[in-house]
Amino acid sequence: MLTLFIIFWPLVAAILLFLFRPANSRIFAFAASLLELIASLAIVYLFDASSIDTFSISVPWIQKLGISFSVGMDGISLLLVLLTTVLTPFIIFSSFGNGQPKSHTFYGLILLMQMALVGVFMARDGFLFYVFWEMALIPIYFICLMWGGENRGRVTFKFFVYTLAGSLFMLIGLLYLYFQTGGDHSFDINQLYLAGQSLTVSEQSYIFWAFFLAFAIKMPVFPFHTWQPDTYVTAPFQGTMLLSAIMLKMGIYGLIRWLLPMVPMGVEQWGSTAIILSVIGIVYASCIALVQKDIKRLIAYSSIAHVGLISAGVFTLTKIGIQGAVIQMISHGVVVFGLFYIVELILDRTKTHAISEISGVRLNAPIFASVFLIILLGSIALPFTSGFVGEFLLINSLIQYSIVIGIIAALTTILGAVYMLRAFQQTMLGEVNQNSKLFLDLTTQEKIVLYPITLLVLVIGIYPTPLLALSEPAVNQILMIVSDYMASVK
Amino acid sequence: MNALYIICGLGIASLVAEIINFKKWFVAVAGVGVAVAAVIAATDWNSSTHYFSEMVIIDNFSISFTILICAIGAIWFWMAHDYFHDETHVTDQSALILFALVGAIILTSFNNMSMLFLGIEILSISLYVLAGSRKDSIFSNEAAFKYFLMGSFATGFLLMGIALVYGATGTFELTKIAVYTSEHHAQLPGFFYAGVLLIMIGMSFKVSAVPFHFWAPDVYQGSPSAITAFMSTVVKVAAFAAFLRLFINVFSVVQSTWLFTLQAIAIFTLILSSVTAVFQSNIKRLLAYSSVGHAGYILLSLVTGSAESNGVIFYYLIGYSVASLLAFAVLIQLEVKDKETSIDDFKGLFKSNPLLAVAMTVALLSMAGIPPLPGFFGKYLALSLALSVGYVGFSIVAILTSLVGVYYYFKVIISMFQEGGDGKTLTLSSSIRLLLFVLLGLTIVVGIFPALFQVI
Amino acid sequence: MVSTDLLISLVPLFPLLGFVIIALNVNRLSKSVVPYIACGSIFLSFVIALTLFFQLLSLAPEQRSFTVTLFNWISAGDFNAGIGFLIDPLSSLMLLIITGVGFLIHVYSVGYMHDDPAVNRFFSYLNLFVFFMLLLVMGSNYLLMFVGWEGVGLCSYLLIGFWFKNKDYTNAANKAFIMNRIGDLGLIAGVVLIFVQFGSIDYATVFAKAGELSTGSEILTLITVLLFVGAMGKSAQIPLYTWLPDAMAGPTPVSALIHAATMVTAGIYMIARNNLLYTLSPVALNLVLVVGLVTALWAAVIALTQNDIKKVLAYSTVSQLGLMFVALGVGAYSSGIFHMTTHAFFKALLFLGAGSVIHGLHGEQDIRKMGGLKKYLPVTFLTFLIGVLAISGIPPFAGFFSKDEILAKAFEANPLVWGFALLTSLLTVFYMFRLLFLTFYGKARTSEQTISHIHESPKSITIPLILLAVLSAVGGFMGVPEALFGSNQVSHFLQPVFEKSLALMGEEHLSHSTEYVLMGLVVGLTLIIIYVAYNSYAKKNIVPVNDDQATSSLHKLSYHKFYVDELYEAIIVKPLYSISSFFERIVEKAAIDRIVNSVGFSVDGSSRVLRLLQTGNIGFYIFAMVIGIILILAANSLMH
Amino acid sequence: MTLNLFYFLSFLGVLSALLVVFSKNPVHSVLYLIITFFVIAGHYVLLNAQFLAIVHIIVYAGAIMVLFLYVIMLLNLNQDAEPHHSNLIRFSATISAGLLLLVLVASLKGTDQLMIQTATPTEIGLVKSLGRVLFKEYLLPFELSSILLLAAMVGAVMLGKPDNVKSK
Amino acid sequence: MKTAQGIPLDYYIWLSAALFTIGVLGVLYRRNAIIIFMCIELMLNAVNLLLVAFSNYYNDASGQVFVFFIMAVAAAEVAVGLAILIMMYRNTKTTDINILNKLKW
Repeated sequence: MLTLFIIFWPLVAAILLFLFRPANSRIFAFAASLLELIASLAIVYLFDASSIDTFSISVPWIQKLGISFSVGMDGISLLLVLLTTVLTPFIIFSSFGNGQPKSHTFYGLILLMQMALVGVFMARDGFLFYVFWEMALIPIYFICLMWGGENRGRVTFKFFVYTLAGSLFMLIGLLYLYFQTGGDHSFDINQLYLAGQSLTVSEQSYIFWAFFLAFAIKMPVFPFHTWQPDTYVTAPFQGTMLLSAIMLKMGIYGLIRWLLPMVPMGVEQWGSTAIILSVIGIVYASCIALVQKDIKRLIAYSSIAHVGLISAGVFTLTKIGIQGAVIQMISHGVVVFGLFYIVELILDRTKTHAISEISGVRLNAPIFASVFLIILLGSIALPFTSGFVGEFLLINSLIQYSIVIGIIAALTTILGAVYMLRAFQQTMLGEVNQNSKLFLDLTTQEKIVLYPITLLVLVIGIYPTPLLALSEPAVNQILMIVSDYMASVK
Repeated sequence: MNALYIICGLGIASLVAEIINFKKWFVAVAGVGVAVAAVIAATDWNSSTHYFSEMVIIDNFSISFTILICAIGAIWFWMAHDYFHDETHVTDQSALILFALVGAIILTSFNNMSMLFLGIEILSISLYVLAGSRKDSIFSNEAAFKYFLMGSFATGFLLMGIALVYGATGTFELTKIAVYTSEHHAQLPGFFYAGVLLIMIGMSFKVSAVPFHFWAPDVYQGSPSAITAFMSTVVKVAAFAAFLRLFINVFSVVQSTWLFTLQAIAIFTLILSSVTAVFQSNIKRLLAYSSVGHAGYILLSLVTGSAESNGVIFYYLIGYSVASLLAFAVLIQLEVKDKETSIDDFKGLFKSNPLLAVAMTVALLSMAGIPPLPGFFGKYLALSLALSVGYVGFSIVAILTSLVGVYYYFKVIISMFQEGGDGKTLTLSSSIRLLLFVLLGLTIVVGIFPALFQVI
Repeated sequence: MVSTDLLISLVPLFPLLGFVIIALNVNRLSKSVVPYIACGSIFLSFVIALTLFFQLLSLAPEQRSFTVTLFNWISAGDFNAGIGFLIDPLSSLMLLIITGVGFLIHVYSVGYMHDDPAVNRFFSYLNLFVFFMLLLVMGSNYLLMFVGWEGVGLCSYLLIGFWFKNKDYTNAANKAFIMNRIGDLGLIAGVVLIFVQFGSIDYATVFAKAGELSTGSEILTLITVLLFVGAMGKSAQIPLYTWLPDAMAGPTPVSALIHAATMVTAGIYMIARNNLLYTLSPVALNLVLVVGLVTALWAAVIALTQNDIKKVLAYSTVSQLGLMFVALGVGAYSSGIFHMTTHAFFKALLFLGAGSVIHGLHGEQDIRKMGGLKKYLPVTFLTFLIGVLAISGIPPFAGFFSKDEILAKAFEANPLVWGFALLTSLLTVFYMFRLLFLTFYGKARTSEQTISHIHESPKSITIPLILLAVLSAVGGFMGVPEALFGSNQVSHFLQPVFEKSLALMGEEHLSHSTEYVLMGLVVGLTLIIIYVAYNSYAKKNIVPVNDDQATSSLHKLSYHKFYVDELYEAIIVKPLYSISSFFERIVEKAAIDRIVNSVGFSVDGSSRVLRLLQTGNIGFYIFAMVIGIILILAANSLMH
Repeated sequence: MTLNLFYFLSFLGVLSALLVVFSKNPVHSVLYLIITFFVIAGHYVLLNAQFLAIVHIIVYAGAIMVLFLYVIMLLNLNQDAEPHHSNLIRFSATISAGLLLLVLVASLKGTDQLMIQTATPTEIGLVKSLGRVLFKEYLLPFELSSILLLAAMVGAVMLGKPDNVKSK
Repeated sequence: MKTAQGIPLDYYIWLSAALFTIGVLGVLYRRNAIIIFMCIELMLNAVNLLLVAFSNYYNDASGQVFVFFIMAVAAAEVAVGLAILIMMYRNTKTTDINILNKLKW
């Protein structure tokens, strides 16, 4: 019941919003997302970490084709669902600012997005996963299209087609696997695992690429990333937050849940390529971030770098790497949400996000600057902030994989510090200028958003154990499937 | 069979209505009548019979297609209410539409080449006229003329094909042809194959497959929008029903003859239509290319030659028709008399008329194949079918073209959600509102529960 | 009686609490209350640290170690890192330095920062710093050390850029942070390799397992070298030293606390802590020695010609740190720690003295514009003098014993090392006295107006100065060598920490007579140098030339710090930015994105062409159909 | 004899058909087409389809061609002012028609594989037998063709009639 | 294989193919819509001829019955076609198919 609720409540809420168009739609949306949050907390409360799949439901959907509505929850899913349900109220609330009020459509789309995201993280059926995967694309596309900035038609379209192209490859891969399943064919995740594992190495390689392309574009991994900076810049802030804080996790989640156990030989064959691409992406994106003039774009590139690290860590196929990836997904979600919100506030107050045009904000808005600093430190992985835990585990796994690659990947900590501190120095420090002259410090409403986020950054950094413990059995399970298979092959 | 009677009767009644001056409500009556015909057709479910010395076969295949056609017809009457209001020849046109429906229904259930021929002709002749029904519009004239000229030219080839098949088998009856071909598989004369191919060419023209598609963009653009809607739904469904009946049920024995050709046609259809559509700015023309592209997808599942393709194609056609009707319902509302509607005319639609914009968006998303809308499942099923028989390269081409498809559908969507336009809010009649909601609901239901609609 | 565990946890807790209270109420708390909170929290920590110290002393040497584990921090797979503290002689000594010197500097800051509007923020940072520093030395595993390591880096960043309106200062802050991060990368890589090698990152486990490894194993060398990279960054050794002189942009108490007494010695602490690993890896140890030696000399040469009072002290710090690394490099771990301790006293004293001068002169830092301040700032002068004597190694001041011990150990290892170390310390003597004389002796070179405003600093400044002066004067007695009839208590106290290393290296001692000769030689040379300096700067009143005047090329080289900053700019920063622009403009926009976009354009283009097929001409359409039919039939007749 | 007749009729048919295409005056074309129809009727007779031949003459020559003529007169097209396609198009039209003939003939082989007819020739071409087939087996198509004609009638009237409302 | 009258079936097939092709040729060759209609009629007649020949060969009346339907359809088509033509002529004053290219691209 709770399972169905958590998936479909946002949908119901969205439909209600669309149909009845309440005058204060944002309050309604906010309340709906809070309810969703409560439901997810209830799941956390009831969750039994030791079991692999709880809260699972499986009813046939298109029986003839072996498609079922099959969802379930393990630690990884739960964490990502939690990330979604925690951030969505914040994202909705963050739009309550002084800008022109957004319509019910906006909030409805956010809720729809939430539904699709929760669905992606819970799906235990390949087809259902694909459907949710694509469904997530639609609301965000419209959010970007309708409330985006300059050139949004072209930019969002590129985003849409690019990611769609990737996922179509995944569809082919899924179908191919589907036809490998025994009996009447089925999209059940375990059946797909078996099917994938029964393939030869070269077939597994094809499947690997079909899936990896989809995930790589979504994350995005170098060199499939070019849609991302433009989209982040063009999208409205809530859209950017959804995209960066939650949606790109779909790609990483896909790697962990679908790719690794499905085609272990393919992963073994091509994992190093994926790691190298990811690591190139880390350095490459960090370098580009160094010379960005637009702070939103800077964060966009930093996100590419961070995601590169996560994806590289996943492909090390170690417990540390995957646990690191999971915790870093959560952390990155929280941090990047905070950063984009801060950028939104800067834009709101100064009407610009060119780094060079803002200066000395800290003088008029010390709290603002301090909060910015803490979240920024989370982004550059200072110990005791959330970013550190994940980044350390990931770098740890990569150094174990290869010390050279590990150290190159770890360059992100240096380069990240360079560009982030540069941005902080340029905008927050220095003399007050024309744009920051009247810069207001945080209002109560903004504090309501930023303080919990800041707190989360710190709490996850200092006490990540509960999160790690939550995902550990699930990670073990996935790695066990891989290692059992590899053992049986060799 | 009863559905056929009812609709024939309605057609004639329409002409009578002119005489007894019962024009005002006739369109509504016709719509309801067609809907009733659908229901009556449904009562024959699972009773496989034939009538009139095997001229027609009523089986689940024909019943499901008949229901689909009647349903589309009923919705069409609902949608096209305004089309009749504008015109002077209300009863003539409704009679022609009804006759066209008769033709379409014949095409779903024929068991004799003569029925095929008559069905196609009844359908076509009515449409030639309807395409030109906006008599003072030069576009409408041109559309009618092109449609007619090319249509009758293609009919020539179709007939040649029928004649050759008759010559080779000595019968016009499909079941007998099927039996004959499977019994005398080895000693079929060469011209039998030519006949099959010529029939295929004639049918390809009707479904507007490349290179016999040239009429479609021009005719779709020039015809009154309501008629275009009719053409792109009813005609397509009927033509594919006939295509399936012929090539899956009858000529499947000689698959090797036509399979390669049809594959080539399907590939060219997919590629040419999607690529060409990218540049279109006229919305009807764009939908025309889109309809050609969908024909490509349907052909893709047809060339698998698999028995499952009936069900797949049926589902695909449902999804496609619903989406098309939705798109045209919006388009008709937006049209300004005697003016072409281009993509730019959609600018700012979401601001001024959100319902229309949402309906159009859903329709286009479905056509583009975005889950969980029916267009996605249709394409998915087609691809799945293609992959199940090992058409990997084919599937990749299909997927790439559907990506290109996204390209042009989204041009319209982007336009709707952009600023600009005159911002004029149209007042929609409550009937149209209801229609839009019904179609939206249908789209979503068909999309989410595809199993319900995969009846054959 | 409070349990030791609780006491241990309380040490870092107080500064943390201080930080949290001040930081959360930074605008609400009055400027008069905050210093009390800040100083009080450190003082409490100091008291507890002292208690712990005595508790340790009360135990037998082999039992002098407490471990507390608070909670599990990160655990993933086999990896486990807890939040836990280790108190042993080494960390206990560090605690005392940090909280003790830290407390004095806090008190000093009350006076020094009195007029600054952001004093609350200042104290919050300071408390946070102490917290992280305590974490660094108390952490019972590498990762926690790393936390402290990065944490102090952060505080250093915040405090260097404390006056954030000035762009140069914030640049210096960024530079400090980033250079430290480069070192940190090495450190974290080292930590990971430790985990890989030993399966744990707890000191106890690692050291227990390290004993099983053979000397000079490759992995151990790699680990120790990487760890040393971290130390290079934090302790400002070549090549990562250039941030420290720039870090003088921060308020003077910060320079004293962070960039002289505590944070920069983290590298020393770290290597001392890992003495066993280093002992097992001679290559790394030699690297430490060489880097330390070169840095010591290099920085001393630069310090000779600097004219900014704090810059001189900064280079001196770099140089002294180098000396400490020399000590570590020759395996004299306890000597290194001992020198670190005395250095904390006298370098803090010198910085605070310099601060007092600057405070007195309202911000003037150029020694060319000072002179003759002896009579205006008597307390400052006296304490500064003690500091200079201590650093110069004049017996019986603290520096004498510690430096002598290092020199002796260096001689023991290699006379050449000793020679360079001696040269360094002589240079130190010269530039320190040059500084002293130029500042306090001779004629006043300040403007009349400034002179009329010069005043001795308030009590809160002078009292810490005096206390530190006392420590600098007598601090050396805790390590009087046996040659001088002492018992070298520091060394004995630290014995348990270095036990295994010492056992590995074997102990040789110089004969006492050799030591006497060396001591005599050093003291004699030192006195000569002092005279030379006195002659030039106090008697002849030579004032360093202005920047625009011609000087010898050697002098220029030293004055411009060997152009290292410019070199780094040219070989690292500029190429990095040009590569980045290359990536952005060429690779990103012109290559990758263009390829992506060209797919779209090609579709557009083909559409433009293909639509022309639709000519609108029926004749053409029919013609195309006929061609299609011909092709189909032709294909068919070819097939049959 | 019959074969010669066949040759003659065929030659005449092809010739007049070509003249339909190539004569400049539309009226001439109509007349040549009528000749072609008569020739085809001759063929029908040759093939024992007597009733069909008569109906053919009546429908085609009598009705359809009159309609054509009527329209030509109505539109006043009875002069050879018709613009022609460019030579290139005419050339390619001829070539492609030639090719079409080639492939058609090439693919229309295989009569030797036909089943040998078993039934003795009967008078199937007579009204009686035709009527039996038409009204028994083909009753439904027959009725449906009435729908077709009705539709065509309605359509032709609808389109052909000028819009009074508009013109006034 | 011969018809009842002894004329080879092939001859009829060829004749009909020839007539059919001439019809196609006319459609391609001419620009006058009326002539094109007539050529299409010619194509249909070629088919009729073929059907009758086969009908004769098989001694099966249904081929001839089919010809009736073709005739009916042809008549209907001509009626509709000419109506369209007249309508078009009313607007464009021409029967030249090349004039009709407003709808393109």
